Amino acid sequence: MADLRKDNNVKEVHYKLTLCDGPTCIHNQSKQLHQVLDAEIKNRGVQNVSIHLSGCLGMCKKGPILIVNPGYTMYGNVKAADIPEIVQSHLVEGKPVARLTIIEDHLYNRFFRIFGDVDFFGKQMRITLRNCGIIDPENIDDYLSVRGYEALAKVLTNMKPQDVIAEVKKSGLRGRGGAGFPTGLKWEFTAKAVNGDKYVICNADEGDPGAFMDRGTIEGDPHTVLEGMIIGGYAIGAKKGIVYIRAEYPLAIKRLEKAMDAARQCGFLGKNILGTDFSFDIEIRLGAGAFVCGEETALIHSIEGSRGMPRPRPPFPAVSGLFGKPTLINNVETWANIPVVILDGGDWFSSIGTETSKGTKVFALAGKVRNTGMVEVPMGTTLREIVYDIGGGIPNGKKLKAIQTGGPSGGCLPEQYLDTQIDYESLAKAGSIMGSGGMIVIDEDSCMVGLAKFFIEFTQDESCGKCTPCREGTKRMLEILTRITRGEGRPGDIEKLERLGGMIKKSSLCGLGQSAPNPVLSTIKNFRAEYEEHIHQKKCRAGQCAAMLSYTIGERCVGCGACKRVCPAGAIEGARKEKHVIDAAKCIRCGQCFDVCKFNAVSKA
Amino acid sequence: MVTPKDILRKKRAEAVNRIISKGYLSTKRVYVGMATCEIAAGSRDVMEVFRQAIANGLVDVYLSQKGCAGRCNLEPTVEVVEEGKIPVKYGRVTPERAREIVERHLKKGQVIAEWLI
Amino acid sequence: MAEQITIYINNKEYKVDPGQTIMQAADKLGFHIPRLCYHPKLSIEGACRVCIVEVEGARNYVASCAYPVANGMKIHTNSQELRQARRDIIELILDNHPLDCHVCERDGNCELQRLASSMGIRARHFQGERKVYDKDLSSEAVIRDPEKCILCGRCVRMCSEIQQVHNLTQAHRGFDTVVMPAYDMPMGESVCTACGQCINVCPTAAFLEKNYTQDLFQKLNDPNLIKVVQFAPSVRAAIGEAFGIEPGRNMEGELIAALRKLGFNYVFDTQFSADLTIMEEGSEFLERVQNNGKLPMITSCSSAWMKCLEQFYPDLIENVSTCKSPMSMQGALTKSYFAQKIGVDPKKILSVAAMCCTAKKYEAAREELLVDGMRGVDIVVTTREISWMIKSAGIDLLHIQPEEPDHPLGESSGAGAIFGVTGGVMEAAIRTAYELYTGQTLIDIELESIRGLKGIKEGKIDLDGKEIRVAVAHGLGNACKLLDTVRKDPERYHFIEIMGCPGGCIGGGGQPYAQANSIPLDEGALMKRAQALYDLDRGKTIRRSHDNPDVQKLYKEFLHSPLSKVSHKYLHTHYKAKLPKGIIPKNG
Amino acid sequence: MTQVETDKLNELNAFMEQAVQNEHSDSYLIAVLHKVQQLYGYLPREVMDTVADKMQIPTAHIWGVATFYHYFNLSPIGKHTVSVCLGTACYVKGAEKVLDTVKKELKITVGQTTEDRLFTLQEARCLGACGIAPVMMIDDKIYGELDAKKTVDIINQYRKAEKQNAEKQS
Repeated sequence: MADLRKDNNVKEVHYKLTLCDGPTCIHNQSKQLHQVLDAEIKNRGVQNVSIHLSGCLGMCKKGPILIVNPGYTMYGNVKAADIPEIVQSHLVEGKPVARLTIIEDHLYNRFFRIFGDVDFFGKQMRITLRNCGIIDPENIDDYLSVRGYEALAKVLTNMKPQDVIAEVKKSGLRGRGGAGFPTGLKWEFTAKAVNGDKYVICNADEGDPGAFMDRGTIEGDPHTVLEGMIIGGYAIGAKKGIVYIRAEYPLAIKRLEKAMDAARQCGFLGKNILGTDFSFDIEIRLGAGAFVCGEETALIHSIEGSRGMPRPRPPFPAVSGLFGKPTLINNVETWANIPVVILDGGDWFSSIGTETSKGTKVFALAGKVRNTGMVEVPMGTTLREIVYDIGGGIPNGKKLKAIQTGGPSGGCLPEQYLDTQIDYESLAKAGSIMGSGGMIVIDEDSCMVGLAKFFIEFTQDESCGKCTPCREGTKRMLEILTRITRGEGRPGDIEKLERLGGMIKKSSLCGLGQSAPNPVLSTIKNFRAEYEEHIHQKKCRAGQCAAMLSYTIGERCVGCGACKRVCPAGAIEGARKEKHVIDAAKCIRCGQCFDVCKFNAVSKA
Repeated sequence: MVTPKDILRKKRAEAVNRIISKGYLSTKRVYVGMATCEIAAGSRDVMEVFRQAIANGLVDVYLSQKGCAGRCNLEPTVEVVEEGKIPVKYGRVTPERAREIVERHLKKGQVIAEWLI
Repeated sequence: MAEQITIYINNKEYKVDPGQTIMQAADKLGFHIPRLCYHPKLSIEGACRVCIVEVEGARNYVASCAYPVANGMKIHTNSQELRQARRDIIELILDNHPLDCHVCERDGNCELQRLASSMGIRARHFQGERKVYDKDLSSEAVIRDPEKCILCGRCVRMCSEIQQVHNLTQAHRGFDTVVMPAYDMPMGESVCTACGQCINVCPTAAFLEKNYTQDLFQKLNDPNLIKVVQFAPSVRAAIGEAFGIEPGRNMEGELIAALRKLGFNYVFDTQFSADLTIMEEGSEFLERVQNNGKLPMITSCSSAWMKCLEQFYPDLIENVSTCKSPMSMQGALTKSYFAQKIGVDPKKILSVAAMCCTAKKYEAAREELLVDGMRGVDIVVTTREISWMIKSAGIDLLHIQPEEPDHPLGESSGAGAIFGVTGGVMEAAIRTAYELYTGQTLIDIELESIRGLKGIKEGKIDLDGKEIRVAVAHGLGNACKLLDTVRKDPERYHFIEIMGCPGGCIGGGGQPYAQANSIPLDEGALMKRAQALYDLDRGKTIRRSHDNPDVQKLYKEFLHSPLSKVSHKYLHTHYKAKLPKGIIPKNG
Repeated sequence: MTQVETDKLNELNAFMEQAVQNEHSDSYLIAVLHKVQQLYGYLPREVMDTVADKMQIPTAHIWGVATFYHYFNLSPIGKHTVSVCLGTACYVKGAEKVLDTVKKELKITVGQTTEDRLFTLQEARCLGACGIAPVMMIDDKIYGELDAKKTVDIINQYRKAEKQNAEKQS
């Protein structure tokens, strides 16, 4: 075993140690531990080891906690005296100290196979995604082996519906669909409503461009969503659940169907669940390509077989929802948290996160960042930690310009907000929103006016057309933004955008309209200068607005003719092996010459 | 009285047995990412390589699929967990790479370090 | 009644009843919050956002048409910021609306125009792309002009909720939303019953009747034609509103005089053939009762209802009376009996009908109603069209000397007058049928149980010991409900009256547009129109159709007796199932 | 009616018969339309009439629903569906250029079908392949890390395959 590294033909194993730096662990001398560990490693001359500090890992009773990766070996109740043994045996000889390791009983992180991928996973905490990428999502046995349906069994064995609701309330869990309404309260309202049948709905109509958390969750761990819904049905007294999912997610649908069949066979769904007199079944309903159906009243209309148009609230779905009956709607991520809340307890759950936002949040990290993907972090993690520590920073030596959260309903936060914590209130205060979890990193190559236009184009396209402000207003905003990006902006356009945006925000019927102007208003707020440059100087500093670009060929040109061949407008002249020239009048600014030139001779400005 | 918890305990024991009977206790376990994003990046073909290898006589290997762990830009991913050794995760696995992993890692026990995440 | 709650509007305290919306509460307190998509008879849409108000504590403005009052609620209806938002909303609607008010048919009658004016919109800030669509002129009766549509959805709700025809829908979405029939098929080929209620509730000119006024003006100038006009009972009860007077004044004499001034040679009254209808229909009913004919018998006067029958209830065609509508009877007689009387070739007669109805335009063109290959009525104009013609010709309707209709198709009984109100046909029929059956005169002729605006009304009459159960429905939605009962329980009624429009003909699709500050199809206004006709009935010495001397003369000279062969040729017809098939959803 | 057509109709009718037996059967309209599209590739008018009759839902309502949801095709589509992803991740990495290239190459805009009925162009909102953005999907296959040239090459592959197919058959 000592020669494990050689055996494995690994150049060098780089050990990454994570030391819990939560308040309780600090109280238990984790700081001192850090020093001892550091000293011991230096002492023994162990190479390729780095020590990281993490936020509270939620295992305070067994703190201080030390995790060694690769391998995710977890040591608990670590004392200074244990350090030399751990360093020698584990880091030098490659043999974990079995005596000191702990197997945690918490649902999350138990089978967390991060292996060597510590940079990416080190700061993450996986509750929603606890089984994603771990178990075979198409095999209920895998789910059962990771304590699947244990929360349901617990609820049915010794919890009354009101106990379940109390636990959810205690957890401080808030709706992960974007608005952040306290989940427990929503459950309580629906439980109290009396009007015959009740329904439980899982909103899986994830439609933000660039967001795929729900898809990932269902594809990776469909049973956890079902288990959450069954528990919800028990808590509010519903017999029927519906998963409303985008038709564009065929694999997720297939896995969900498979999971439902398996759950039915095992007696977790259907009549007399686990031998009790509680009966509950779930049905899948497909969306058909309408973003607005993520709004709960529109979603209800869509399930009812109508055009997915929202209606004014009140009455809220908790009182009058699907088919006019009390209806509990939560999104995929919210439901996936429920089994954890039940098994690990509301108290534990609420120990994670910030004062007002508890637990974790899943983000779809994308855009100009090295590591794109699905990440889950405790509330309170900063944007900087996500972008730089987890995301690995901006590739190609470019500078960060902004972070966009909340998709078409959210806002763009510039660099100075990098230390903003992820929680509902802080993000709102900074001028964006939590949203459902899209997080797009934007570098200096992106034009903020263009980005605002992109989002408005999206909402305009997805507007249901029911209410005037959204239907007509976003159209006018798009027209103004379009002319600005075409270099035809007029003085006063920014003010018009602000006026329309403000009105649409306050006057629209549903959340889609009310948040549609956010990307525009937040880019105006944070990047007003870029707008002004477009309008007054006809200049796009990111070089993205084609109409304002001019392409020229510089001295590096060797006359290879590649640009001439590719130019669709025939705008490039030049003899072979001589410097070529672009005729600005003919140029349609498609940028193909720029892309094709191997000598960086074409420049755009 | 039999409680729901009791029923579940029994079901779990059965589930674990079923997993084991499928060869979970093999020395090597291979997990191929099979979410939409992984499939888009080509994981179906990768899975097929491992399936073929087992069909063609590769023994003592337990093959399973998994959902997306979130490593989008490095997909498809393949994890190899080997009894008594440090488990590894390969990124951007192509069918060619998968064949190499079969030959070198699964058959000869050599970890291909440069493809690790 | 629950205890009153306290609300504050614009910082003043008020006590109001709970369980109502902000708009309802404000209306009673004298705050008229501007509105557009709201209509009291239709479901709450909350779409136009014109009626937004500020509620302290709410993150955004709320639609007062939908938001309930709560104790302690502080509401602002007129803050500066709110005014601007409301104005911007109207401006946005205008920016996607043709700028042709001065050549628009609804100029001066347009709710959008009124709103824009009262909001003080004097500049246009956000003009851009405007929707461009062709007008749909395919229907005989109803024109659809999507360019004028502001997507308030009233027509769609009217068509599905009140009329239950479900012909209109919003199709596509967002900026591209258009109101249209299924598959964007032409109105003329759709299940549209031509009732025209979409026109009544449209705030702009997105729905209009097919206008025949120019055609008519031209023909009125043709010296080779004998110009004959008839006018429906409820035209006289409503046309005054188009001239700015309160609903409820009977303008019969003035209208006759104005029609003559327009150039008509003969002015007849459709009430005459209403009496005639009673003779035929009453006899038909008695015959069915006596000879075990198909019952319940259902009236056939309403042209929208007839199209509804053919498409939605083809199984009940046998139940419907074979009588043509009064208008078509009158038309057929104009070109036969009357033509013979004055000794002219019927082809030289221009037969015009001024109707409260748009569907009558469709009816007049029906092949089933041709006699000897000739249309009974050549041109149908609505109350709106005729009032415009009167104005256009410079005739002062309000100060004109009233005149009497011409003979032989002008005299009418009070029974003919009440045809225009829901329940009226039934009431008139009973007055006559009772006497025909029992040989005795019915003393108490005003049947209260089938008067009023209740959707479905029921009554019982004792015919010599035989109990006759009758039912009355107005508005096609109510009709559908009633007919569904009939399908389930065919024995329940003997005689049924159905009118396609809410309130009967007085609420017809061709009646004057709602005046400023009033609501289309307002119940109060409908009741006043109804009262005008009831008063007309009461003021007549002849109140039973069979007592009408001109009718008696007609039978003597031409028809011989009700249901005779001649009657059948001119006054009766048959209907058959029609495509596209109409579907009424199970839940209504 | 050919056997294939009859089979399609039978399958659809069986699906609807099951749907109408459920409580709130109207609510299965979207599911039924999905079925129609699965069988016919789009929503033919006559089939929508059949649906209206069988489900007892007014045609106008069906039309309203069919036109509201972008997933439903109202006219026949081409042999291959090209969906260019316009999710944010793809947008930031140049999806617009990919879309423009496809438009230019196929000479159609979004929602249209080429004259030879070989391609229908659609936009997609995130295909879930953000890691290899920008991407497009042709039928079920995803192509990633696209630029103008690669995009054209891929389209040409399909054209070539079609040509070879045609030659083989003739």
